[in-house]
Amino acid sequence: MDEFGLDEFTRAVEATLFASANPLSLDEIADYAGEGEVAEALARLAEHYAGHGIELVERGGRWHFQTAPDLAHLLRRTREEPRRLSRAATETLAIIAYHEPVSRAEIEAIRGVQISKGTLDVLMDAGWVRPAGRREGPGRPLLYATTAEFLSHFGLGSRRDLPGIDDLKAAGLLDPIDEGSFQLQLESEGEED
Amino acid sequence: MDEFGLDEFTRAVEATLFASANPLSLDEIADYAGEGEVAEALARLAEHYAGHGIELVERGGRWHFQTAPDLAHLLRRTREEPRRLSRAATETLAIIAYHEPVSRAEIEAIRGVQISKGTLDVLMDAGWVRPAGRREGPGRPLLYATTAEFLSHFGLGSRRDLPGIDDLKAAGLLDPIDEGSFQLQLESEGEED
Amino acid sequence: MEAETFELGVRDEAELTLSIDGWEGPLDLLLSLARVQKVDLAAISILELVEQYLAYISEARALKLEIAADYLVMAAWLAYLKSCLLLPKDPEADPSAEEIALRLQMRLQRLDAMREAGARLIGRDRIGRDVFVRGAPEGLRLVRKSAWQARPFDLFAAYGSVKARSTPPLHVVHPRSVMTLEEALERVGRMLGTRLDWTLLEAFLPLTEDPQFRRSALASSFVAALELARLGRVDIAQDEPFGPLMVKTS
Repeated sequence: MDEFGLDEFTRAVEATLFASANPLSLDEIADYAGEGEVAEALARLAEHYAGHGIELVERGGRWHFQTAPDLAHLLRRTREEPRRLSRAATETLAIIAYHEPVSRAEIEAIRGVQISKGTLDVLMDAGWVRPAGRREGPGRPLLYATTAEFLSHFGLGSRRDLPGIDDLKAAGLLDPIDEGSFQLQLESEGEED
Repeated sequence: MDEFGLDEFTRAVEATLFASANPLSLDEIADYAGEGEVAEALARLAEHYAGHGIELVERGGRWHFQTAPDLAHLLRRTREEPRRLSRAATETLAIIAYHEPVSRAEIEAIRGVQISKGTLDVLMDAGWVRPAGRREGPGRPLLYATTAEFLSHFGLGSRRDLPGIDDLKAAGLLDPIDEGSFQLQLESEGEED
Repeated sequence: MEAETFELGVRDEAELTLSIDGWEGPLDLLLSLARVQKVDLAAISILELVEQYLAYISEARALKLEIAADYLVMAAWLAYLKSCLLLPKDPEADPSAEEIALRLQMRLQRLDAMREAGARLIGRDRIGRDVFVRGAPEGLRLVRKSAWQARPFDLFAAYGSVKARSTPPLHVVHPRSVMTLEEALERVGRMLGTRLDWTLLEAFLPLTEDPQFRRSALASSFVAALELARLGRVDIAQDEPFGPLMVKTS
């Protein structure tokens, strides 16, 4: 049928169903499409659209077009965009990893800087940090710890594989750092992506 | 192609366009439909739908499905226009479309009367006209231009498809308006509102 | 709308006069009058058009109709244009009357072109009137998710940085070769027991190759000599500023 185009009446039924805001009964279709065998036109259309990205379906005597069910996932698409972790988030993650379980106040005490709410959200969004209960004591502060995903992302078998203070010292990572130049370096790395 | 069904990517493009509430650009289609040659898929679909009750059209670089124009008589419920434009609004829309970007003073110079406040509002509310920055120069007047929605609403592939635009251009009727050279004292009309 | 304008234009003058409020300004009226004259605006006679306009306005005035100021301004301007067109050419005039007439004609053409373009635009196959988009689109949603990236090195470097920042600074003073004041007092006091006469202060210093120790010893010995002088055990003499310091037992 396709190769020869659709007949006029089938075209009219197709357009009617497409433009309608609601599924239509045979009678309603006939109201729009005019003279013709609605049921036959629907059968032709259903056959025609088989294997397409859309299909003609009947629900309770009413007809409408819908996206093919196997393609429904396209309608809500998730796209991942690579983003480099900020310095604040990286430091916070490191503190959690070395000191877990650790409260927000403790993280701030170690960093010497307050952390914004967004920082922990980012780390949890990344799947690297999880809430780990509350510490019994004044204020019952929420505690944070790293996840299994954290270990696998950073290629660590366990938290014991984190380099110790001595290792960091040997690698020159504990030398007093010129904060300014370190920041510049991090920022320029950030521009790469 | 039809008899053998559509390939998976073309199906995905078809489903994406059907599901979308708005015309989509090639990039937007690619966001949803995934890996593939979007332009080729669109060409296949356009060919496939030729002669159908619905057709695939490009308007200002964005694609959508719509019913075939020859079926308008079936689908039009009332004789009422979706948005009945006043003569002033119609002329103003035409001036913006053919001259864009154009300032309010230039529109007024062509029409020979002041635009009442509501005229541009109606066109912007319809989504057909948008502010398009300011012209550098005395008074830095605000400029107006048409939108992608304008093109799709009026079935224009691009501004080049505006009826008779080439002839008007050739006749010099779309040249920039030299307001100063024609002192008709029409500015005095500005006192009206 | 185009038809309406044209229709108004071809009505007899009495009727035209009565509908003065129907015009969208003088240019609109002029265009309608021009439309009666000829279909091709490029070929209209401006002089004839001017006369029609003036006749129209004077008739309206005769009927004592209220005429908006801008119509009268246009009438005055057109009367002036008419006189320029009829009078012998003034070679000094810039722009010339013909040029002004041409501009008026161009202006009418511009308005007419846009009026027609508007009508053609409105008559196209429009969405919601002639063509229809899908009535019930499922809608699309694109959820953007951040794929956070950090390398192990970034993590360790960050911890190192935190540690380096937060570890309390420890100040270590390296041992330096010095002669304390006590040592100098003891040494100078002891040596004074054997030397009675005026002696150069430097003579009290120990032999050393270390310039730092020598400076320290000199400073301490000087202060020790001052202390001993205060106790009345020595006299100190200097002949001139920055001259050699001499010490002797009191």
